[in-house]
Amino acid sequence: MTSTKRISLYAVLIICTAVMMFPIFYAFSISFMDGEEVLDGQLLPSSFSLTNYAEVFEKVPLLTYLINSFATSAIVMIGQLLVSSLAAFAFVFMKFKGRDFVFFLFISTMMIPWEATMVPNFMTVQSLGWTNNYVGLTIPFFALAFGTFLLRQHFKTIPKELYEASQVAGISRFRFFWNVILPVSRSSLVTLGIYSFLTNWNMYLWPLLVTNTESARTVQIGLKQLQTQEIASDWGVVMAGVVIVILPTLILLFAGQKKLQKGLTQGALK
Amino acid sequence: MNAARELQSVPAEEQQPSKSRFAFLEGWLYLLPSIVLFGVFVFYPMFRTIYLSFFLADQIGPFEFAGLENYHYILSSDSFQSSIKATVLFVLFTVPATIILALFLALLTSEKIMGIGIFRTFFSSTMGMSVAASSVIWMFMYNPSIGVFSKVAEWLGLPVIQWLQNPDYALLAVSLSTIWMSTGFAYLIILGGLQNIDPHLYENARVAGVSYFYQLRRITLPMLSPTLFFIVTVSFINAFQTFGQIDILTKGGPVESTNVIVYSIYKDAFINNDVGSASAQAVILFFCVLALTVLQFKLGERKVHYQ
Amino acid sequence: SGTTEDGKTEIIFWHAMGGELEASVNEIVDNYNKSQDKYTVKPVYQGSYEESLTKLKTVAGTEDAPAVTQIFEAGTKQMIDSGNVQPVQKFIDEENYDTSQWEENISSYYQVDGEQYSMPFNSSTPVLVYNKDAFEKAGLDPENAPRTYSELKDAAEKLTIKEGDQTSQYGLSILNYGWFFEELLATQGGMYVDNENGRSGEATKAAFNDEKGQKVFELISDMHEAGTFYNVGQTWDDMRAAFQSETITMMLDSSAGVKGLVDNADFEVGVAYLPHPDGVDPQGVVIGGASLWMAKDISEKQEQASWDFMKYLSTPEVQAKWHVESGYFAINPAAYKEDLVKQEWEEYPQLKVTVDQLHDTVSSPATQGALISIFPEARQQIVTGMESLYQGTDPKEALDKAAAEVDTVLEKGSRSR
Amino acid sequence: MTHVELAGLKKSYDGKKNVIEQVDLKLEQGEFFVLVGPSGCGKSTILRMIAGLEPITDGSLFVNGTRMNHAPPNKRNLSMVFQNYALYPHLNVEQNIMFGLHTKKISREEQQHRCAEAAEMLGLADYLKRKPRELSGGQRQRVALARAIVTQSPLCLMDEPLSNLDAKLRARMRSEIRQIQRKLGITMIYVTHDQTEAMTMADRMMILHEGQAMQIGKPLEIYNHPANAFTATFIGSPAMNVMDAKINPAGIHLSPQCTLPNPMKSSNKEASKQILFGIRPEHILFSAPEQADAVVEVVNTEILGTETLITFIMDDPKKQWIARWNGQWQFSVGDQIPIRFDMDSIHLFSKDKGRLLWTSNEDEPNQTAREVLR
Amino acid sequence: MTHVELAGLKKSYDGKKNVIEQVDLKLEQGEFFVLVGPSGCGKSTILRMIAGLEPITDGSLFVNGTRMNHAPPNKRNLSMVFQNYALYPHLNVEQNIMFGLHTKKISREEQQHRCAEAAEMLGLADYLKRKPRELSGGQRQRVALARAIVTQSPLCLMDEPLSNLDAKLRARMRSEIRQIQRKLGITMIYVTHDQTEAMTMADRMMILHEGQAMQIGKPLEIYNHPANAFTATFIGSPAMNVMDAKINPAGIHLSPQCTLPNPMKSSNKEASKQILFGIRPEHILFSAPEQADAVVEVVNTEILGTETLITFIMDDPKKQWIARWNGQWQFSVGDQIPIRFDMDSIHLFSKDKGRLLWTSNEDEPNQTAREVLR
Ligand SMILES: Nc1ncnc2c1ncn2[C@@H]1O[C@H](COP(=O)(O)OP(=O)(O)OP(=O)(O)O)[C@@H](O)[C@H]1O
Ligand SMILES: Nc1ncnc2c1ncn2[C@@H]1O[C@H](COP(=O)(O)OP(=O)(O)OP(=O)(O)O)[C@@H](O)[C@H]1O
Ligand SMILES: [Mg+2]
Ligand SMILES: [Mg+2]
Repeated sequence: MTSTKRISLYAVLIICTAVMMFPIFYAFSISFMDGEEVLDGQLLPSSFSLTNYAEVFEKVPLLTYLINSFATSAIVMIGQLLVSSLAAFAFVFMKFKGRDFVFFLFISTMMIPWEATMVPNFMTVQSLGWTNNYVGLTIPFFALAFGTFLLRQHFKTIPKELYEASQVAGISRFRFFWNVILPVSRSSLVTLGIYSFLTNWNMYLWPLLVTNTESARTVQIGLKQLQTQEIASDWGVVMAGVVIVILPTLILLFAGQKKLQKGLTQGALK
Repeated sequence: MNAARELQSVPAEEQQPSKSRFAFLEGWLYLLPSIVLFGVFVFYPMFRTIYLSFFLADQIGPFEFAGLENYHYILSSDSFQSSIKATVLFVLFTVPATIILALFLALLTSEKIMGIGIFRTFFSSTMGMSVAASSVIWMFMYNPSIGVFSKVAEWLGLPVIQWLQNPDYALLAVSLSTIWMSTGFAYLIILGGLQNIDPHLYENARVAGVSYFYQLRRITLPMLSPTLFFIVTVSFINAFQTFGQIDILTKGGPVESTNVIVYSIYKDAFINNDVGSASAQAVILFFCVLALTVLQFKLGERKVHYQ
Repeated sequence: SGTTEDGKTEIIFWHAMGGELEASVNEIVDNYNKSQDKYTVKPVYQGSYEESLTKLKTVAGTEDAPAVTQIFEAGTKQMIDSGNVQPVQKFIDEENYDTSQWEENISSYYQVDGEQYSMPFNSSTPVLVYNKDAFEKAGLDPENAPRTYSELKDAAEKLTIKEGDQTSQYGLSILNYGWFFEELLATQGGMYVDNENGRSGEATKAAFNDEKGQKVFELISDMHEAGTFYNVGQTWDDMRAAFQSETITMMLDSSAGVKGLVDNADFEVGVAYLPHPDGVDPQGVVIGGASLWMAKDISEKQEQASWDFMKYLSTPEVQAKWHVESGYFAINPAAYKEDLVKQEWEEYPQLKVTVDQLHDTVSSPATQGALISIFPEARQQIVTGMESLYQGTDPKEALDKAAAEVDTVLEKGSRSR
Repeated sequence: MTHVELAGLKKSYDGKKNVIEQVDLKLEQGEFFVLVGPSGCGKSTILRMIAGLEPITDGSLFVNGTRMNHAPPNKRNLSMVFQNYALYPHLNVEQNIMFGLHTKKISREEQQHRCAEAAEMLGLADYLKRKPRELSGGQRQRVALARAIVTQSPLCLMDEPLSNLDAKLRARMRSEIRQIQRKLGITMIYVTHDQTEAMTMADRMMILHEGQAMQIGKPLEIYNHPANAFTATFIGSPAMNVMDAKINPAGIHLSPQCTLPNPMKSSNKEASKQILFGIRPEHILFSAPEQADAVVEVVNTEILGTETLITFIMDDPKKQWIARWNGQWQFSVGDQIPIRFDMDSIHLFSKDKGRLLWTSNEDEPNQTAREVLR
Repeated sequence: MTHVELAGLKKSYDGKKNVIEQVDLKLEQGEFFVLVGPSGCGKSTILRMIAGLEPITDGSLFVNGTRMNHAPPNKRNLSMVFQNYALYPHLNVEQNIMFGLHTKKISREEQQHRCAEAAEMLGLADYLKRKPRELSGGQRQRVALARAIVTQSPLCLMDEPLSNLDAKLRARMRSEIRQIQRKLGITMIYVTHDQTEAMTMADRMMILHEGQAMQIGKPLEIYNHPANAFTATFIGSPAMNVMDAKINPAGIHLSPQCTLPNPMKSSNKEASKQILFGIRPEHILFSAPEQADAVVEVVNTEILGTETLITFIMDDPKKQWIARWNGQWQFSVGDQIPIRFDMDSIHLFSKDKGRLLWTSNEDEPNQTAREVLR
């Protein structure tokens, strides 16, 4: 690459970064402001005071919430990866009657508005006695049509010679799945893992429904708890809450950056 | 000879029909966890939804059979028609823009240059933002009195637009924030797809000396087609189901200009306590999206190149 | 819920108070738990009013149902109809509890056919909030806020500052929220629905699209056309931000929000009664906010605990604290005599205005408020109507359309159980 | 004992054109069977059908007498070297080689041992920890080979397993593979384009052409008695010269100047007839001018080191003949040289179907040792 | 005119071990240069560096006198056949062949024409609309070849372009490639494992061993005068026999029973010394018993059709010699046969480095035609 090309590439990258990251930066900035500064519409706080953050932690037991969110997100992530990859494997590498029909049935589940299923699901979970604990927060999400679809798309790009070679070697399907398909699909698994973790992390309505105690609640409820309806919200505090809620995920993304890159590139076949 | 002995033990399908039946069952075995969970948490509620759509009902259950009344009411109401319009517009505003933006960013960062990792992280970071958190931030940015958009407009001497209060702009504003929120994930997916393309394919193109865009059109996009097909399908479905940002930013207003179907479902089910109507809308939405997706699979997947 | 280890009866209390208010609620509950040794109350935040109502409906009658739930005023009819509530009248009768210590204008909202269903908890009313500094600059008397529509229009005219076709300061804003329309209607003595606002029988038709309702819509429409009215959307915080940043100089706001406004504004904030059309005798206001409901089918002990807790809440001391911290009214007017409140009022004289307005209210079906189960939807229709005004829709047409929609929904709702 | 039998095997990919037309074949236990044929004739397809990777369109596949048309590959107990290797990109060489060994129910040490042995034999010992993408083409191919060898399956299919190796290594591999195959009594089906491999390794071989078996037999038999012109030209490198000629009782007329005696005594002594005249390049001899059958014009000489290929024409510049002589010869283009045809080694084929009409050497190859002068 | 020059080229993949150690090479415009060497010696790596696909670790690459180490591949104006083909799986054969042709600024018709011509020549005309996965291995390779041919770039790199083709087709391709290359004056760098290709196509060739050039020169020169034992054994198939021997003024002692006269007259006539004795299989002759240099034991015979390879041992069973005789010979294992060494064709190498010490045939290959008896 020539150096002019390189410089212009960096320039474009920096502009894009500025645009994409602005809202996040803005939230950070506001989280340090006091009420008046916020209402003045300033872009930067005049001083970096942490009082908003202190207040957030005072108001809601955010630490417990963070731990709960983390644990449930991790569990859902693992569950989804397992269940979806098993299903996607069947869809790509096995021929059986009704396969396409079932696949479409799976896809169709993505089209059902979550709002329509929430209440019946809540009743199901309640009758199973799963409320107020991780079971109710996680199990219903283990099956994920989206994840199955994502992995199916990836599995379909795996050269079929690998399957043939394993077949000839007399390896069981499951072993092929476990020892070949999963490793070579690392990039998609990483992507899906991040997706399911974050989706679960960001869930609000369902955890609110199935939990009644603070000990089982998650951060998004905490975020909502910071806002009031009729009287004025304290924007600095709300933004501090927003920052606290997104910070773990951002840190996770940044810290996992190396791993993520590696996962993405190592998936490269051939 | 031991090889010969081994031979004798080769089981043949004709002799062991049970084995072949197992092979058939094996496929279903892999699907079992999904099927059970879907059955309980998706299909059961869906059938319940379909059932309820023929009743006057509230959260607890049906109380009066209504036949097609719910459907009739919905299809003849202005508000549902504006919902359809809002939904379609919303999908058209968000899906292409998100994918093109994500593709653009992914292509930019697929070059192996120094510090590219940090840019990749930046660009994927919006997927770490919850809808609730992002919406709060955007609501703030859109605020006509103190938000950054109006500040910039003032500074540039442009008229201040009431993004969320003006029915002409509200949907656009919600779409803009949605594009921002969904770009991160689409970006990551597309980047993953790009990384998966066999680098040998580019070697020949490099030797042949074709232009960047030719390479993009003839190699990258076709090889990326499974990924693109996925992200387009999923973005479509997601766009049809957008709810969170509308709830926070506009609550379906002004003058129902952002009252997309899912929001209308939510309102009927959770606020207006009219589960029958909500169910009927859900059923209509379901079949519309289903039809579109079937169409997409039929038309789209033919153009997709798998290995 | 049940009994705790140390033999106390435990009850669950669901509420929808986020932010600062949650801290207050928790403190009050804490104080209550310490104040006696028979009962323990556990407060649980359950999201917004709508969310907690939805959740309550799905768990009603099961183990998970709370003993006491905070429900917003618009859910009153739904709660009564649900059949899952225990009217507090039972305990009032049993104990001969003196309800006269309550603010009548508040408790009457939750009375149907003379029966007290729930216990008022957090109540507020709308007031006109204005920027005294701006009044002064515009040559208006900051101590004399407009009372009638024509005064309002006049003042707004003067307060509006235009530079070319850019307006940098507007006269008035009313949040696109059905509650304000209801209030502006009620203060004229107008009815929202038929059958005496649904209190003498099931409401069957919308009544708000009469002349009185039209006056409200016309006011908005006229002022918007004149360029003195600013549309702030439907978010409370947006409206307040516009006020704080002096984009608008007058607005209708909840009495509960007044204190926060005074705190955050770098100008003098004035509070006045709700304006009314010329030539009308103002009837006062309807209360908004929420009340506490007791669940049916809970154990005797839990009922007692709930009732005891409710009584505790209505003591003057607790109410004083609640009023000062939240800005909501004290349901027990005796609270206003507490030192705590007096001090507060000295600091925030604006608060007194809100209380006075409530006291001056004439109790009638109009100011008692409408009793319908489809309130949330009716409010959405009004909001849509208000929004369409900014698009130039004729006020009458907008209102009639909303009324027609409400009629349909009422009809449908009447078929529910 | 018959191990593998193909009965009327047919294959069509598109449901219209048959890529394999009716192949019948019986393989004995422990036989080394080589499959050769032009590129695209269907060799890989046959292997893939035997392995169960490609559905059989028609006909039957028997293994040990059992019909196996529909058995899944892992039930067929065979190993295979794929033409494009099919290595697992995420596993290193060692893991690739051992992948699947566990199914054979052998101890961990034995697995290690076999892997080390195979790696040693194939010169991969230094590369055990590398990923396939860090290997050269030939190294990849050797990994694929090692993977098949270690399983010691009773049936082994190899699809051009040595094509990317150098001659020296290939020579070693040839004998190693043959040894292992003999030692373990493996039945081998081996696809190759290399004449030497085909000739030296095969117990029997089949020549495939457009999905049809042209000839099946022992390599030498086929070399010496090609059933038709196709086989004749296909086996032997450089290929046999096959040219149009006219035959009548008087002789074989190759060109106006060149007539050879007609060796056919019995039948077919009728009138003049078009036939195909075939002679291998090594049977066209440099001759003393007085004994020459023809004097021809050199078009090209290629010196291969030990031997020289001389391309020449007689009359018709389109008909290029090739002669192969030991030693290094240098002619200039246009040189006129006298040549002689070894009449004991000519082949005559029918003009239409290319069927063999006549050849002299019906006997087994010379049993007596004859000195070969340089 | 020098077209391509490699000056001290080095390459290391891991920054530690050099895969290519110092290669120096000058290629003339229009030269056909063949690169041979054992699998994994670095041939593909050199091509990839020239193409600009692999960064050069050290040294310089000049094209037409300009240093091109960092020029992007498309600035180098070359075409390449990849060892693994690198076909586009989503494009059909025709699209694959024409890929990138538009950059050459030639008309659409010319593109079509070249594509049709190449397809015709490579026997792909029937497959133009197929996707690569529907092709056989050899067909895929031909597509890769076609793709390089149509561009007619002045520099062409081919990495084992014919390895998956049958002998007949390969022979045709050889001459076609050579013709095109000559006609267009293309400079060609050609990697192959096939001895015939190397010998017949190359103007010059290089033998690479572990990243080092062992010898560069004309094919025949290398064949006749291998600079060292490695080259000697690498070129020629079957390989030259290279065996330990002791030399002293009295003679060369191959085994207790076999001593040959010492041909070296001049220097090195000192005391007894260990050397390597080399002789090509074709120079070990079957002998009348009375003239025999040794009587040896047959270990194996491989009849290739035209010729026979006889593996024998003298004394030490580990030292297997190979002789190659024309015709088809059949011996049984254990047969004792008399042989003779053609003393004009022996090579002596130093024991330590394998450097050539002595060889007889210093002269050019025989100019006079000699009759070769069958
Ligand atoms: N990407 C890589 N990373 C590390 N080592 C490599 C890589 N590519 C090749 N090598 C090593 O470099 C050496 C030379 O490889 P190269 O591909 O040039 O061999 P080659 O001469 O083409 O062999 P072949 O005839 O088998 O194709 C080999 O030992 C190989 O293992
Ligand atoms: N998947 C496929 N779909 C359609 N045709 C195919 C497919 N695979 C192979 N063919 C065709 O079938 C014929 C036989 O292919 P096969 O791979 O068996 O050839 P082969 O003998 O192995 O050739 P090579 O020596 O070139 O590898 C070829 O003409 C090829 O084009
Ligand atoms: Mg093949
Ligand atoms: Mg190579």
